[in-house]
Amino acid sequence: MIKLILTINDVAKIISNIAEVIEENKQYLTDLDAAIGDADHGINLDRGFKAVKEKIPQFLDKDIGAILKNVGMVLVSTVGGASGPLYGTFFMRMGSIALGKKAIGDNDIVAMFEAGLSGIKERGKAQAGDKTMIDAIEPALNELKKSLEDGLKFNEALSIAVNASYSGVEMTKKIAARRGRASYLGDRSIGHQDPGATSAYLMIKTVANYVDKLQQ
Amino acid sequence: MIKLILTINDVAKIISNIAEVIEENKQYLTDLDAAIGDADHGINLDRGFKAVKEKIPQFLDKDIGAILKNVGMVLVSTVGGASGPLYGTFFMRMGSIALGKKAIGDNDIVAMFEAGLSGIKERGKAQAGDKTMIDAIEPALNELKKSLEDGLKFNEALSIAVNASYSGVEMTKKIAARRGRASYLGDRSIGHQDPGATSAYLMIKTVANYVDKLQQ
Amino acid sequence: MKKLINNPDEVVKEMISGLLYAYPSYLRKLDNVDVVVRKASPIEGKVGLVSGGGSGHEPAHAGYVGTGMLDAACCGAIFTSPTPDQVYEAIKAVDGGKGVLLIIKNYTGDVMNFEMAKEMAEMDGIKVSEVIVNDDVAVENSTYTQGRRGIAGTIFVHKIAGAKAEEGAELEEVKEVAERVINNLRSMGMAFTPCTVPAAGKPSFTLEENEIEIGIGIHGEPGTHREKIKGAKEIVAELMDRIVSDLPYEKDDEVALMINGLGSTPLSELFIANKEANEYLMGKNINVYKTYVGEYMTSLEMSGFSISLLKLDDELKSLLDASADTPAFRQFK
Amino acid sequence: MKKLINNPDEVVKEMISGLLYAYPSYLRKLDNVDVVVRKASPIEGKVGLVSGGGSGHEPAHAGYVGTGMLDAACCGAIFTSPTPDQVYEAIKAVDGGKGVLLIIKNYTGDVMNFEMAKEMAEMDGIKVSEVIVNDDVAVENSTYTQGRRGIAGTIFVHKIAGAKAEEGAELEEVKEVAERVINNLRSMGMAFTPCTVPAAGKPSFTLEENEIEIGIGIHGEPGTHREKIKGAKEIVAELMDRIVSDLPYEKDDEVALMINGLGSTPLSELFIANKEANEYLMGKNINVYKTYVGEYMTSLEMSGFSISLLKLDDELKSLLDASADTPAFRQFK
Ligand SMILES: Nc1ncnc2c1ncn2[C@@H]1O[C@H](COP(=O)(O)OP(=O)(O)O)[C@@H](O)[C@H]1O
Ligand SMILES: Nc1ncnc2c1ncn2[C@@H]1O[C@H](COP(=O)(O)OP(=O)(O)O)[C@@H](O)[C@H]1O
Ligand SMILES: [Mg+2]
Ligand SMILES: [Mg+2]
Ligand SMILES: [Mg+2]
Ligand SMILES: [Mg+2]
Repeated sequence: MIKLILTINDVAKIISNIAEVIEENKQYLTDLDAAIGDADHGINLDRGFKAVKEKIPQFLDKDIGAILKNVGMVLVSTVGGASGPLYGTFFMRMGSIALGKKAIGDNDIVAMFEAGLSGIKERGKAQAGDKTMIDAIEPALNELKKSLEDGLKFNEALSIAVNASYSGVEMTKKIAARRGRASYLGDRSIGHQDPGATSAYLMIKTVANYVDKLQQ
Repeated sequence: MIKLILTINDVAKIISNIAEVIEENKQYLTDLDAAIGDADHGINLDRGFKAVKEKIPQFLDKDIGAILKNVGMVLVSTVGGASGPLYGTFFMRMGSIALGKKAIGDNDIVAMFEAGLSGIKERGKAQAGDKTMIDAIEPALNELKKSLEDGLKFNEALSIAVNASYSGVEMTKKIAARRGRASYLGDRSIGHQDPGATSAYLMIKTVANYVDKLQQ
Repeated sequence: MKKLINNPDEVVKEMISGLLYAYPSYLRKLDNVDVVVRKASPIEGKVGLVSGGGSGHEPAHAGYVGTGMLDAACCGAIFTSPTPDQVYEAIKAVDGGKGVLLIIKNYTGDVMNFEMAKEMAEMDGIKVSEVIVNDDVAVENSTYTQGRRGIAGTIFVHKIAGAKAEEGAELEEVKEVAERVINNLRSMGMAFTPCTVPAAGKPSFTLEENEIEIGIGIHGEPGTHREKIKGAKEIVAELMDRIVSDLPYEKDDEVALMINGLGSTPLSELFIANKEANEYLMGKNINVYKTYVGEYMTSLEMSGFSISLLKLDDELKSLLDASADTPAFRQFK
Repeated sequence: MKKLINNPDEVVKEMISGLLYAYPSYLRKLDNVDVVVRKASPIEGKVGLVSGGGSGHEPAHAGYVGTGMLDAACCGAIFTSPTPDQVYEAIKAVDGGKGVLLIIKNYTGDVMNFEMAKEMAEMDGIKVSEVIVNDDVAVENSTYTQGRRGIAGTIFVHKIAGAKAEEGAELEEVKEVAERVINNLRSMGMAFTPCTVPAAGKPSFTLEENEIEIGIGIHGEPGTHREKIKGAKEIVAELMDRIVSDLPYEKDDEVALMINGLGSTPLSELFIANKEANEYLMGKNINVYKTYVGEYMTSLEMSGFSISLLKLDDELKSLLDASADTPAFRQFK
């Protein structure tokens, strides 16, 4: 079985794909945020990923770790709100795992994913079930690890992870928010889908789509 | 031919009829004012005539002149806006002609009407054709005098005056305002009926209705 | 109609009551009339300044009663001139022996009611003068019409005449400086959305979602014309073109600028308009000496704004800079 | 969407530019970041006060930068917390050697971004403390949640901590008094109509013509529940019941009261609410020491208001009374 290898170019391409997906979903994410937040999640992320896209060419001579760290820093300094420091931390932590690397493989990716998630948890002090982006990330990571242990190909494992992430997003509709702006609504937040979980799902799906093309 | 005689009681009744008519037309007059003014003419007059109605019983031991002067003063001190001083002056001037009288006849009424109108013209410096209450009052007065000279009964003459007043109101739709708030609109005021002319017409008609019942 | 009120007919009374709760050290109310005066009125040896008009323009005018501005504000019903007896009581309450100046906005109703009061007070032997503010260039000024309206520029008259009176000037001097302000003052406004008089219960006009009204007054009266909505820069330029050419304001003139919110335009947007106004004036080499941005004379919850420009000379500058301490206008040298 | 803007993406930049045109003697802007600081920053020997948050709440917070209040305000995108580098630059610009206090409203985003900046500044050796304002009683305070939000009561923190810092107090002392304010501060708001974020282009929620939203935040976030519209007296009583019982405020307490307009509620209506609030407190024998009525922390053009109550002790009273001179808050002893 061919192991997955992502080069600097792959990483750059994935990031710019994410930027496009965020742009396409800007209004959708903002509408979700309007229902239980302050109607800016799509606007925030789009502002951030536009800045990232602009800066990406400057990072291409660096290693993958440095690229991701820079992406995180750009997000932190352009997104603001809750999602800025959280996604920023996510990318910076992923970067710290990949520091010095010009290519990354299955194990690296899992480790990076893991480090990113714990960064989010530390920064935001939220847990799965609090109706946040964690509800889309943690199940995806768990399924990814399990499927790889079961011997699945990375793209197959990732596709299962995407499904888990999607279920996580769906699950956020059923629960009340306990962190972030939506928590002020208490039980009134039930019935609404979390915007941050949705954006996290979209990003994971974008990675999966790219990997899928690479591995098929 | 029986000449018309109005007693203190008649005058009081007419004033309270006018108050009722204004109340009924409060919204209508305000709507007319909304189109070319500031949406308060009906509200203003209704506030004034409500106050008048409340105070009328206190004046009943006085003569007709004193009653009308008091009505004018109440209007001046409760209506505000442009119509307050104008209608207030109208009633006060009518009162000054009827001072000391316990009953008034045809000639008194014409003289009072005349004095009231010149009061309005002095106070507001407007002329017929400026799209104001004058356009409903002056034609009515002219027709009243003419019809009485022609030997008509007072109620008949007054009914002709009411028609002239109505035509005056209709005419205000065709001209641009040159006095009052509507004048700021310039030609944009054309096509709209003047609220003050309308209220003046309503008052004249109320007098005519009362006189008609009395004389028939 | 969604309003934070109890009863449309009690709006003015209850508003004054809330105003007095907020500013007990600045203001008191006269008995039986809706007139708000300086706590210490009458002030011996100072010309008294009386203004007012319909309510619904808050903080105008009661918010400007205080040191260095007005001595009394007469509060009419919403958008309706106060009555002569209100103004008469105000004159009597603030006359400190040096006479009283009436600052009247040029509306038929205001002029008639204030002038009736002036006649009444003069019969009592009080010296009363008046000035009529007519800064709104949206309205044509011709002898056949009512003349231009008075709008937000009036605050400059309050400020500068108020400073002059505070210095102890005579009635004629205060009147002269007020007239100088009026002669050098021009304004114009526009609206995005109408306002609703509480007692009327519905908006005084309607605008389409992409329409704006240019040359709006402060009473929900329609303006001069309607246009498709456009950007802040274009809107400011349209108003400024009219204002600047009217006086005209010229190269190297020094001016005070006011960007006045009509009610529900956010302060952030007024600042954007201020940026455009400053840059417009720079382009004409007209120097902005001082800028005021905020809600100075509103039209209930109307969305929109007006621009006022006052050409300054040395005396006007120093009077404009003088300290003032009122509920709504505070400035310290 | 009808707004007095040029471009939804340039609102914050252009607003700051208009702010600087209006207040050149009070404010300057830091290079490359949307941070407004006192003209004379850093002030030697004075603790620096930094606040900020999303824009759209004008005059908060840049309007409170000046003598006796803030040293810097970080302006985020509309309704979006500023980023750590903005706050970091602000801290560096206002540190006069005595350290810097961050006044943060309790929102996940604000807290995370300000704390990241704090860590960055501390690595530079700057002493930084923070207080988190959480006055909104509409939101339940439990360890399982985010805790209460910070809303308009924050202005009292700016005012009182600002006065303490102006006196030359140490960072710990300024922080202590700020925390005392926060501990004695409760607020709650309601809305009649929503607001529209320029970049979103449509209202963040909708309300029926006869519906009001109770417990609204300042970002167009929905409140705790909806009700049929009712009179000012009933609305004030509903908010007050929640506020007063929360601390609780008790008989013979002395309080400062703020009636804060959220954007398009006319000042006249805020005064009516103020009348009701004063009379409510009288009924409970709670003494109003000082009242503030106006637009202190808005939510774009939202229609509605909030009430804030601060229980005072002798020191808080004297700090509240101290002079302040900022674009949006001026008060002189
Ligand atoms: N403490 C937290 N931990 C993890 N995610 C969070 C936390 N708080 C908020 N979020 C996520 O952030 C999203 C909102 O982001 P955004 O709208 O950009 O920021 P803001 O709430 O400041 O406007 C939420 O939908 C949620 O998924
Ligand atoms: N100078 C004037 N002379 C005569 N009538 C006038 C004059 N100015 C205004 N009016 C009348 O007053 C009416 C408006 O009254 P009203 O709405 O109560 O006062 P305001 O215009 O102050 O709101 C106009 O429709 C017009 O008929
Ligand atoms: Mg959000
Ligand atoms: Mg009218
Ligand atoms: Mg009127
Ligand atoms: Mg936000």
